[in-house]
Amino acid sequence: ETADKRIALSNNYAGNSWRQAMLTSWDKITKEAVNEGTVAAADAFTTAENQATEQAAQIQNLILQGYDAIVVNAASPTALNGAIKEACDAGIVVVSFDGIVTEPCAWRIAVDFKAMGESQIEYLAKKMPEGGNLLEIRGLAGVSVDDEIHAGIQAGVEKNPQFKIVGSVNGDWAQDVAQRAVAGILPSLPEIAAVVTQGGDGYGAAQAFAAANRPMPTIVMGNREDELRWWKEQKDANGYETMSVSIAPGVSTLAFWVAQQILDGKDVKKDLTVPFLRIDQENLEANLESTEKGGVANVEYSLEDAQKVIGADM
Amino acid sequence: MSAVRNLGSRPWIWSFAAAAIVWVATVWFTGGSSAFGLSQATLTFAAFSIIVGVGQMFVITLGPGNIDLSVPATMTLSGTLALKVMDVQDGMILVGLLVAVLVGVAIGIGNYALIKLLRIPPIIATLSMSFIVQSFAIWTNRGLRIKPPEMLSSFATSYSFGIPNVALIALLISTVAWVLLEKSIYGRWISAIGQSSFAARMAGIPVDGTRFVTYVLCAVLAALCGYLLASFSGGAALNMGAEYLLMSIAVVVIGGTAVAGGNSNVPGIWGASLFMFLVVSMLNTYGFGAGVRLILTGLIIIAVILAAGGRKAVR
Amino acid sequence: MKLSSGAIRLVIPAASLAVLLAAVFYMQPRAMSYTGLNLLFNLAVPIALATIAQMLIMSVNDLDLSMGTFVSFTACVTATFLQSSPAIGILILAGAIAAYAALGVIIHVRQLPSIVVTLGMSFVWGGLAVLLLPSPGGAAPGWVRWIMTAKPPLVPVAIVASVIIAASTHLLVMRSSLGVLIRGVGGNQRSVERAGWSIVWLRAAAYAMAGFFAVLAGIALVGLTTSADANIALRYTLLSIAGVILGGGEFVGGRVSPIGAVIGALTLTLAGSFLSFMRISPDWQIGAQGAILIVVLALRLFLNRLEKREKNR
Amino acid sequence: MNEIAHEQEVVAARGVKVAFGAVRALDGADLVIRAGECVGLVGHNGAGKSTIVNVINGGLTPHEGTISYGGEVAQGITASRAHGVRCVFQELSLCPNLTVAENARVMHSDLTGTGWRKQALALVKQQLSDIFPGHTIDCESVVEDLTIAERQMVEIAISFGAVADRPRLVILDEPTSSLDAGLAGQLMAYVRRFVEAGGSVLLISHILGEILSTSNRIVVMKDGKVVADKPASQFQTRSLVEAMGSVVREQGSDRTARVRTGDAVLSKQLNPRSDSRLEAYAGEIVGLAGLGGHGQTEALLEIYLSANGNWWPTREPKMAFVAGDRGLNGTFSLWSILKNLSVSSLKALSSRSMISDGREAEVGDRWRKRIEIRTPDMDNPILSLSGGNQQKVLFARALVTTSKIVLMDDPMRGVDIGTKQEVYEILRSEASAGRTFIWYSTEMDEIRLCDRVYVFRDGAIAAELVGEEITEANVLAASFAGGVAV
Ligand SMILES: Nc1ncnc2c1ncn2[C@@H]1O[C@H](COP(=O)(O)OP(=O)(O)OP(=O)(O)O)[C@@H](O)[C@H]1O
Ligand SMILES: Nc1ncnc2c1ncn2[C@@H]1O[C@H](COP(=O)(O)OP(=O)(O)OP(=O)(O)O)[C@@H](O)[C@H]1O
Ligand SMILES: O[C@@H]1[C@@H](O)[C@H](O)OC[C@H]1O
Ligand SMILES: [Mg+2]
Ligand SMILES: [Mg+2]
Repeated sequence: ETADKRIALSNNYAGNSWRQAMLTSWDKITKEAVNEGTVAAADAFTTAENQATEQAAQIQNLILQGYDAIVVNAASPTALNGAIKEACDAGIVVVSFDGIVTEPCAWRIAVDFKAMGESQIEYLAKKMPEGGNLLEIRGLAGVSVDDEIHAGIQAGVEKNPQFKIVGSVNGDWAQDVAQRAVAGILPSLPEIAAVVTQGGDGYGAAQAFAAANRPMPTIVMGNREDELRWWKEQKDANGYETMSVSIAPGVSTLAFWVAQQILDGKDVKKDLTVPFLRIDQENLEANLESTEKGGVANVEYSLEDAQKVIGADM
Repeated sequence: MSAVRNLGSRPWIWSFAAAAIVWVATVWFTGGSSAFGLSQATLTFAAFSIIVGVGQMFVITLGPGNIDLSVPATMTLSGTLALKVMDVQDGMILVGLLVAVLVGVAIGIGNYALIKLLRIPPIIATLSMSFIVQSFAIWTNRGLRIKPPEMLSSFATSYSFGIPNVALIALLISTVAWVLLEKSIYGRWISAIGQSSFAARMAGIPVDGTRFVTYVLCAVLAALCGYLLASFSGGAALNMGAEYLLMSIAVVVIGGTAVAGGNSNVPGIWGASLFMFLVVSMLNTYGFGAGVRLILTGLIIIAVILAAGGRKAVR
Repeated sequence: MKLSSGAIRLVIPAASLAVLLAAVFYMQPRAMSYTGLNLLFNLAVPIALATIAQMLIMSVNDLDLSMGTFVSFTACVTATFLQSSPAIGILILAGAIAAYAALGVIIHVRQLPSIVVTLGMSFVWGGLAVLLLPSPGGAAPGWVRWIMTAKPPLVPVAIVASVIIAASTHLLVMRSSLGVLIRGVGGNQRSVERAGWSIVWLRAAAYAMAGFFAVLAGIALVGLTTSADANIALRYTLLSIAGVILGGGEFVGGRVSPIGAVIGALTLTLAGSFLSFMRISPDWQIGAQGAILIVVLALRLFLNRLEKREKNR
Repeated sequence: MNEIAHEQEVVAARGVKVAFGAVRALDGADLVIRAGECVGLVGHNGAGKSTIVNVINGGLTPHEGTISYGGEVAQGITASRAHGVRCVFQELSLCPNLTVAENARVMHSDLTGTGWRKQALALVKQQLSDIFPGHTIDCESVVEDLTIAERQMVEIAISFGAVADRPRLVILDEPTSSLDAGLAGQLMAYVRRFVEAGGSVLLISHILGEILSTSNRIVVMKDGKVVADKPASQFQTRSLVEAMGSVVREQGSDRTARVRTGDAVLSKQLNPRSDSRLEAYAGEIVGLAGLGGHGQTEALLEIYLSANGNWWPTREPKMAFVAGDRGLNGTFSLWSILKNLSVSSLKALSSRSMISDGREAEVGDRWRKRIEIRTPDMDNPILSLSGGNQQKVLFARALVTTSKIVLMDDPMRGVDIGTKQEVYEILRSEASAGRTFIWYSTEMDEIRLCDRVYVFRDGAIAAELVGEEITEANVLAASFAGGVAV
């Protein structure tokens, strides 16, 4: 029984559409849960700057405020460990997702980012067996998600030596930054067969290619609505083919239910994996339909969905 | 005598020289084939740094301690609000522009009110302001990317006579800024205030009024840049201004405007903006990682300031 | 009784800290405990150290815009070299302090604006940090972790550390000869020069001491977080400036107060907690940080008025 | 010079020349101070007194001439301090942010060891009660909390104080300018005791009474040279004033008594405590006289700032200001001569807020000829001009405007005789055309050019002199508080 339990969301960043979608999903699902009396409260807290120190302080405040569980999207997989440990010591359930933490006392809802990177190359290998030149757009330097996706892409390229990464830039998971960086390196690149990305950067890359009047390569997308819509337009116009992959922002709601289940006394494994959300040529239209204008393709979890994930992993 | 005069205008030469060197180094890597494409891309993206840089330059010219850290948040809010108001309709383009300008005016007024009425140092006043503006941007649209009107976005991304339209706008703004600085009374006034605000006051210059107008001008240019950038990149993002905080300051400083105030330099901002884009492209082209890129950027800033020298002691 | 201006300068920071603390206790009574106080304040310890470093730079009328990246860099060194091969780690950190002293010399000799030089250095330190830790990681040396998680009797370590920092830097900056001379440079450089002292040497000393405290900040931070990343302390630049101002320091004139600076750092940390206790809607949480910065700094205006009135009596 | 004289010499400056740009601050001055004497140094404002102090103190290297301490030629602050020279500067030189004891630490490098604070405190306390018995200064307070007089007392006490070596020579540059008569008397008594005990003092003051009563020997400086050096007993107040005063040239004749017309163009109560008003009528040249630093500059600033808004540009500025302190509030050092000249009248030189290059250049040319700015090109940097010529530009800046009132803050510092005559000529013609000038000057010659003069003392108007009443004697008499009967 968790009717008197209070759950907090500690979030380190709210500055892009993915994060806003994540907060919206949280808000929507937890409000229902509170109204139905499943839990007593589910408050969201976001730090002003994307900083581990600020988030650590925030978590310590949440401990003081007596929350029973804290759901964390962490600024750093390791730098919050001190604060997370304090929370565990105070008897608080800590569930991390997306930006997960390494502290053993916490639960982790992880996306296999490495596999996500590798899947891009696998898709490309099937689509263009003869291989070709790749441009890699990376995320924010110094952050672990960037490192993992990159590692996956590298592993994929090693397995498929017909592909060669001829250029790499940091797009910071933002369309405009990616556009700027790609436009700068593009003139000095040879013919590009495909662009591998991390999400939030595909549309910017497409614009840079269009502006430079270069043949449009296969750009792997990252589930943002503008990316999907651009893909749809190209598909209708000239049969453009690609795939899109990213973590669904609604994973915050899964984390919420996991926390609730743990509080409810359920035995839950410390490491859960959620599948990333992949969109292909066939289900593009369906996904575009269900994606909010300007938002991100999303999957929200109900209690039953969550129980399935927990069960499947047992 | 003319040698003495040239001394004052020399610093900006270096930013152009540096930009040229980096351009050659990048083009050379590809055996010359990238010359045209690289130049076009450089002009396009330098344009945005130029627009915010010009605004920041006006503020920095006001003398030590004057700086506007609210540039990124202003860009974000104006882009977000303008695209929301326009709502993809071509007919609303001018209304959107007006909204952007009003956002700039409001933030400029807010900044100077904090500086003047509450005596908060500009560096902290504008930072606090930027937090509030950022929250406002989140509250208005929750980060949803609204597309710009078709006409506006195709204007922002296309070329006239082979030159990117945004670069032409930057040129227009720089020309106006240059005329303001070199030919107008206002330009004389900010330069005088930057050299000594007390002497300016004693020469009959309305110091507060001039400073106020300058902070508003800087915010309006940032807002305009946000409007253009959002139209150019297919929508406003909550973090779209982030890059332009240090960028706006760096292009001013590297461009040869005196940090001690009083001496500003429009051409230098062009040189420095071209250079800042090219240096990243070059390091990307040569395959350097983020760490080396940062270190080189820092060393270059220090090298330029060392070469340009401090303000020489005057008799 | 007539209060000295130094005392008045401490009254408002101390009072605002007290008010804020009372409000927090009222909203959350369980903060009023050993663990509660430690949770509220332990992350203020590295901020206090960084604020002291910034204060030393400001005491000679300069400003350091690289404080945040420098602390990040030293945190990365602490989590890597200092942990795995202490000798090399100490060498690197000593080199970083020497680099600070050299900056002081260059800024003085070439008459450069400290703002631009340190802006450039912020890129350099940031780049070095990214090279050192391309992705988050490393580990706190055992002894650092031990110090930062110690459980002294009666008073939590966060309070003990704050008091030690305040007391020792008070001795260093307000009581020692060197501290007097450094503040003298900020107050009236010409008369210090006329009395036969070398200003270059004094500025170098101030910068070196700032570097030393910034290094301590990095080490303390890693002790709390257990690991580091290249962006870990970026916000310390502005926090440290705000902390000095909040603690009654001024941008020019050598008017600084180490005790005030520590109180300022504690206040800023507490202000953040205060906001999260207030349950502001997520949309406005960022804006509220700006608002509280404005409110607290606007107190300065009030403080100055009060001080002037006190003087004109 | 014989051996014995050398032994007795504490400091000797011989044939010293110092120039600041075009200003010859010291022009071959000799000054010898021997053990056990108090030398009084007097001279008009700008005579070079403070400059020779700086030379003796080691802070300034003379371009020509030698400095010796105890017969040994040496240079620099360290050398002079090593020979026991201490200095109380004209402008206060304590660190305002430090406490009294901490300032003593800065001044005395031999105050070392862990107990320095106690030692410093004892030292200052002891010295303060020696010099100013009955004082109430709290030595643990910060200097900025003290009154001006208290700061002056502290600085004096610190300079006379000794840790290891007693000071051999203490230089006091206008030490009583902010002390009341009682404190000044205590200080003078102490100086006599100090000298009797074998120390030396160099005393600079505009208060001739204390110079005559305290010093053994009086040195008079004028225009960077020593013009008299005699035992104090050979001077009377009147002869001293005569020795100081500059040559009275035939003039004053061309000053025609002006007829006041209409209402005052300016009427301002300067000090809330006194009801005397400063008034000026169209076409008048009003002088502000008195000793330097007695509130004349402040009065001008107050008049100017209260008339000129800080937010809105004024179409027709009522007043223009000519700065005296060029570096602080006059020239814009990054600009050309032309821009410096035109900055106050840009409105008139522009159409639709755009400055017309042609009109600006034309005005520049006109004024270059009219006041003979010696430059080949008005576009040269202002700093390429000599000081005198820079000052002419500042003059022209005010005269170019259409302002009816021109405020002048002792603007002739460092201006040579020829130029001065030219400027006086322009002033007269502008005044007869109806402009009003309010002119603070430290030079008697200039004061005599005025139609009416307000003499300032302690920040307030002490006397108003009209027409023939404007004489050096009357001005001096009004300048010295309770002072010298002339
Ligand atoms: N640093 C400087 N730069 C330029 N000119 C200077 C400087 N210092 C002094 N002068 C000029 O040198 C001359 C002598 O100045 P000094 O200060 O020695 O006069 P003084 O006799 O002490 O006058 P007062 O009685 O007003 O103190 C003056 O004309 C002054 O303007
Ligand atoms: N820094 C400089 N750069 C270029 N030219 C200079 C510089 N300083 C002085 N000059 C030139 O040298 C000339 C002589 O300078 P100086 O200062 O001796 O003038 P001056 O004849 O004494 O003038 P005044 O009598 O008006 O003071 C000046 O007219 C000026 O044109
Ligand atoms: O947290 C990340 C989000 O901020 C980014 O935009 O997309 C990938 C996510 O993992
Ligand atoms: Mg001359
Ligand atoms: Mg003097």
